Amino acid sequence: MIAYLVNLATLVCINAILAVTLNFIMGYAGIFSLAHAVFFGVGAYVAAFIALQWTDSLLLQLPAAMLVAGLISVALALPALRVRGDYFVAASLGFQVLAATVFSEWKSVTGGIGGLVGIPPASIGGHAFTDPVEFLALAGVTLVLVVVLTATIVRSSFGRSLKAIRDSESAALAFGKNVALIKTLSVFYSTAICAVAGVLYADYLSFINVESFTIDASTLFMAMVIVGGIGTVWGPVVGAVLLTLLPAALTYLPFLPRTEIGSVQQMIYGLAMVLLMIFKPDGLMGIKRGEA
Amino acid sequence: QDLRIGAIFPLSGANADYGDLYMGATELAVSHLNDAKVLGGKLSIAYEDSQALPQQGVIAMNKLVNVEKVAYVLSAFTGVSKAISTTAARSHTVAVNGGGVGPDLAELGEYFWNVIPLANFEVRAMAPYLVQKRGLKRFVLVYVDDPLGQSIKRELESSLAPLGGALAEALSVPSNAQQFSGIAARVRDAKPDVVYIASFGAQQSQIVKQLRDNGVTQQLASYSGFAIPAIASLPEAKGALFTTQRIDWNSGDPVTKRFTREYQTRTNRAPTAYAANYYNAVLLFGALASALQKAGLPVTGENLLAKRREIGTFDLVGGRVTFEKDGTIRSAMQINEVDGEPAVVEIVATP
Amino acid sequence: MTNALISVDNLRVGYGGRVVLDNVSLDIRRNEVLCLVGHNGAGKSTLLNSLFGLVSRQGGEISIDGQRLNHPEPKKMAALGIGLVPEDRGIFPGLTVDEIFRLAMWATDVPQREQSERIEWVMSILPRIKTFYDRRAGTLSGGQQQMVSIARALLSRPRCLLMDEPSIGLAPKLFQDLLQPIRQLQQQLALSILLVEQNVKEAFKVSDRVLVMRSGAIIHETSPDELADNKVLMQFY
Amino acid sequence: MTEPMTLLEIANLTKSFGGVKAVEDVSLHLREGIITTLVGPNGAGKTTLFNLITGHLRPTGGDIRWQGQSIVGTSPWKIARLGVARTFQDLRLFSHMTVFENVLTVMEKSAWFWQSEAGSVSERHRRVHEILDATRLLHKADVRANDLAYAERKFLSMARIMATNAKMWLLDEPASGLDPRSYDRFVALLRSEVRRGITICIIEHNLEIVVSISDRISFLDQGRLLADGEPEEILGNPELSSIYFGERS
Amino acid sequence: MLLLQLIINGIQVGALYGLTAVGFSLIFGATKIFHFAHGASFAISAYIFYYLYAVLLVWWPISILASCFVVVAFGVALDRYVYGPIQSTDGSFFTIFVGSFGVAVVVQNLIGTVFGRGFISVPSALSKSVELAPGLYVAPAAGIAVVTAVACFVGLQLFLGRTNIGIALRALSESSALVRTFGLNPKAISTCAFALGSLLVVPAAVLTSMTSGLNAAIGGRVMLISVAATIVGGVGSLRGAACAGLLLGIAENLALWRFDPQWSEAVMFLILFAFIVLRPSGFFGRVATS
Ligand SMILES: Nc1ncnc2c1ncn2[C@@H]1O[C@H](COP(=O)(O)OP(=O)(O)OP(=O)(O)O)[C@@H](O)[C@H]1O
Ligand SMILES: Nc1ncnc2c1ncn2[C@@H]1O[C@H](COP(=O)(O)OP(=O)(O)OP(=O)(O)O)[C@@H](O)[C@H]1O
Ligand SMILES: [Mg+2]
Ligand SMILES: [Mg+2]
Repeated sequence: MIAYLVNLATLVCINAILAVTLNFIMGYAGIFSLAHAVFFGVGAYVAAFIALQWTDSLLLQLPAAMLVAGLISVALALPALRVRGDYFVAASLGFQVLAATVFSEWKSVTGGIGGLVGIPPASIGGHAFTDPVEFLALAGVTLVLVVVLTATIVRSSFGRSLKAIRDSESAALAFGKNVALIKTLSVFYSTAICAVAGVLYADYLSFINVESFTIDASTLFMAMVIVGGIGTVWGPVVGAVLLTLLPAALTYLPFLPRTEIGSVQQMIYGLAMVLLMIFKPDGLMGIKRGEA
Repeated sequence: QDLRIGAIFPLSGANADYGDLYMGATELAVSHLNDAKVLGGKLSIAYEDSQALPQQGVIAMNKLVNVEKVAYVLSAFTGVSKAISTTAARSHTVAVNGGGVGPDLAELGEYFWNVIPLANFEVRAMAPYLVQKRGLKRFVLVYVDDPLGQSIKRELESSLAPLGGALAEALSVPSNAQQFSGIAARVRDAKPDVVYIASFGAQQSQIVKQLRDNGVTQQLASYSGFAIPAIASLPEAKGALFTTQRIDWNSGDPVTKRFTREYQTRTNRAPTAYAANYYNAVLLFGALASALQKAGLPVTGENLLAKRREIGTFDLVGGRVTFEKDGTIRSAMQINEVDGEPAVVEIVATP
Repeated sequence: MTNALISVDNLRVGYGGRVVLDNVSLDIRRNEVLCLVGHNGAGKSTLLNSLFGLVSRQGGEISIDGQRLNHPEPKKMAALGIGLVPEDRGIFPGLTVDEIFRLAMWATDVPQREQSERIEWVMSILPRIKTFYDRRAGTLSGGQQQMVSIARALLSRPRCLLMDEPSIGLAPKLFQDLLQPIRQLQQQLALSILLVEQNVKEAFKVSDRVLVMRSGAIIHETSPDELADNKVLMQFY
Repeated sequence: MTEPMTLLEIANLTKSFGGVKAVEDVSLHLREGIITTLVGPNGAGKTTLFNLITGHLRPTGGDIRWQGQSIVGTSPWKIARLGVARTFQDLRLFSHMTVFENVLTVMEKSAWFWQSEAGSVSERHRRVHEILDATRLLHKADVRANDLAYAERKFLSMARIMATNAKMWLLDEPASGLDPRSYDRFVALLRSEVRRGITICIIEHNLEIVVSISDRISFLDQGRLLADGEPEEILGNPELSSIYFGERS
Repeated sequence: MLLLQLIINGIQVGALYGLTAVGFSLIFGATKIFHFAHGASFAISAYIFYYLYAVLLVWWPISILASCFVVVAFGVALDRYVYGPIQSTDGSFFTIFVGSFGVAVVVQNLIGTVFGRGFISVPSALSKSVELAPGLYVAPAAGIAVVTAVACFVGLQLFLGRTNIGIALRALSESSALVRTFGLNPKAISTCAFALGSLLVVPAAVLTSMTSGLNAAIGGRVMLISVAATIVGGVGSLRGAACAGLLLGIAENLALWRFDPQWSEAVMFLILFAFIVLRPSGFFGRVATS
């Protein structure tokens, strides 16, 4: 049982990192990306590739993954500089579908749909994280670092500039904010850290394939942010915990008919989302807003 | 004492059809084992939903291993099987595949077993039959772009040439595609004698229907993925040929007879190779576990593996089965024709 | 029977937990221009919006022609001949002026055959609209938008107009030019107008009565002449 | 009296939107240390002129020179850093940020995560306090801009521009909708800023305010600069009155 | 010939994409509700038709009518009981998105439970191609698809043009508070948008159930394509959405001419991405940059 909980907790940590980074661009920069899973995937593939070809050292995998994801993030920053709101959502959607196709077709690197098997566990300075508890500690520490770092940035002048741009881009420009640079940097940061989650994921599961990095995953991450409370520090973490644990918890419901277990679980899951949005539209951690 | 095994099937999502099918068979097997009191206690199965997705599979596998503490897990689908194999190997849990046929499944370690002959055998049985007996030389392959489809493509490429056939064109489709009128146009354009379809689930029905609707009149052929009710009941699929492992449903051996009869009454469906495989997988556990219990050993993954190696050959539905060293089995193949219910048209001996 | 077209009794309105209007009572009489003045945040807009049913009230009564209204809502108020010119430019940026007018007339059930005649009519009151009649309202300057907003409210020939700071963004001349015809119109048609205005100098010229509001309550009622002296007025702010 | 130096010079500036000539051949000097008021009927092109100066719009023709250097084609944020700040007719506050943050963020020019600011944190906070005090928003420091009353928003918009250390302010109808009592406060505020050396160009319709603050008035109509001069001169001009001011009591 | 065949296939598919996209665009344009469950509407409509026509053997016009009725009821009910409450509290774009996503998940699984998760198709002679010219196969369904699409679209344009509802829908898209000030009921307009938009999926759903068949998960893809077409066409432009749907259908099929089939979806979304970066306003729409 402990081992199972450790397993879930590790996945929660990884998902929470994803949600926190997505929240960073969604909640503070107003960039609503449906392509977050792409960078998750990039991180995972880079880590897997390096681990399978060269070394299992995290100290190498992490910077490489962050760099690659950061570079690819230009594809997201480009439309973000041109369009806002719904248009950007659609742009990121297009990017997500494209990237998923590349993930499943570039077989020499990604293994296609079949994925990459037998990724060795990560190591730092020769110490391999084979014990699930140790890995959980690794993921947990990373999560804490990411939350602290993100919260610091948000509270810094950079964070305020981001929020200003979100609220009124033209006013931000008029007060001397280099909007293009700030947006690009924030996308870079978000995607680079997102790739960190990808690295952990690949090293932890030791198997990855494209199905974890599709539009469904992106939608799920977005749901985590919204359900938890967009633009809050703890909201995305809570959202990640809830949406990761809910399916697992649902498997414990004893009264479900055998052949319908899956469907009923999914229905409850969907229904939970609908009800949450109706009764808690600001998210679980959301600040109650005045009725504007 | 009571025993529990695990099963990771797609119970929701696009491939839940298979999950239904497998579950019918495993339930039957459990009730047979329990009725016959083969084991010391009652056997039960903990089902987990993989949605045919690797990640869900891994989560489910972790739960089965760590919470349910099972030593034996039934697995399905090539992608899911590959994903859980690492956990299986690390935790010394036996994972048994009765549905996925991707040849990579042979290479997933000693704790990963297959009670289904893998796709390479299927192609090797089908190709000579079509080329030599039917005189159909020009092949077009429509395959889903995953390990299964790719391996069938490789297999066709290598086995057609020596026979005098040719693979005129191989068209891959993404696993979530639903529109095939364009593919049909390309197929017609290649002027094949036979169209080999390598997909699974709802998609292969869609491919068949749309090929037929869009002017592809040639012979259709496929592998054991066709052995599902959706295909059997699809009018457009009539006349299509597909391979399965050889199972003589009318054979006299009591295991097969009982399975055939009761499966039919219980599920209202004709038995298929898939059903037989998962029935067999449970039966295999019964045999191994009771042998272990007799020897006074605990039912653990290690012991199950050792016992299987020790016994080697088992009497299962469809006849006697022998495991290879790598945990796979070989068996004779049969070629079936879709005609309302599949009918056997040819039997190909064990290679 | 009083001469009141709309009468408001002990109106209470708030947002969330906060009460903004407390026990406000007033009458809008037939055929008068009633000017409402008050400091920023006094609750003038809130009063207008709740009269029109845009903001729901927490207590009190609103009656029109002596009939009590249980659920004032904009659609009903428009049907009863009340029109609102909102504070923040009542236009749809993406629609052309023509479309805005058509929409307004559709909303107030002006019959198809009368429509062009009505448009002619408002254009005779606000002739400058002709110069940008086919443009999208979003590309108009602030003052042009304000004109469109007023014209739109007039289209349904309301019995009572609620105008919320029409002078915002209007050139002084334009505002004067606007008030005079409105005053004439009001007298011709025996309209009632509730005018909220900061530009008191101009507003008082056309008003019959003045109400002064402070912090959600009406504290003074008087004639415009009395308040024309700035010092008297300032003591109420 | 010596003529003050020209800070911003506009030369033959033209801007057209499709067929509409919003600004046509306008030449104007904005002189240092005084308040220049832009007046003119609605749609005269006043806001457009501001947008051209701050780089939010690109002119169709003509030139704009800031302290002698052309700034046409420079991006808005660079122009802002040169020392030109503005308010918007529709305010454009940072509506989901608090009043305090609204002002604070304007002082910070950071683009890079690590970029440090001029002055220490406490110094900046003190300055924000001062500004909020001057605009009487201190008690609302932690309220989100969205939840402010109308006049408070107007003053926040002023507070924001006070936080820049711009030399020139472009104010687009900052006083419209204010009540008479706030006028005085507003005029006093502007005056004290001009004494600090700020140059102001303001668009205003309210005659009372125009009269009390203008050092110079420029009159725009249909995109053209009709008149430019001392307040008495412009206000006394019967022609302009007939198209703009109306009868004055 | 292959090229011609692919173009014809593309037109058939594109006509249906266009119709579905117009429905989504209508709803999204007017209410700003990202109706992720539009795909669910499609699936519901198709399955109801399948069940009545192919299982209960009801006469086809009645089956279609019933399908219309159910899908309109579904759309309107969603608007009233799900989106309505969410909007009345905050109504941010993504709150609705997540709620709608939840609905789509529920519907997909409900359909799976009720009608089975496998593949089904409505047997019909309409989907059987005939050889028009050597090597050129066209099914009657293709003709029907094109004719219905054109008819629906023209009908819609006439309806919106004649009734002022068109103006009201656009007005709603800009400010629902102001719509109230005008004396209109925003809820009624939004109901109207949902009814019309949902109705438009029916032809595509019925034809798809015959030509390519159905499975419970069919809604997701329909949704993606509707979004893509709406954006490529320009938000708020129904004409744009229709043309973009057609374009995407043709592009998807034409891609088969030179590329492997798994790239055809990518080609569609590459078009989407390129459009947004190069021409954010879409075909006919207005610029959306701030
Ligand atoms: N939607 C709202 N939510 C919460 N509070 C509001 C809302 N609208 C107005 N208020 C508050 O109600 C009070 C009265 O506002 P109102 O707009 O009625 O004032 P006003 O007299 O019209 O002022 P102004 O002269 O600035 O237009 C203000 O304190 C304002 O902050
Ligand atoms: N983006 C635009 N597209 C088309 N026309 C525009 C645009 N912006 C402004 N205009 C037009 O240019 C002219 C000048 O507009 P501007 O906003 O500068 O006027 P203004 O002097 O600020 O008026 P007001 O006092 O009413 O605010 C107007 O006729 C307006 O309709
Ligand atoms: Mg007000
Ligand atoms: Mg202006």
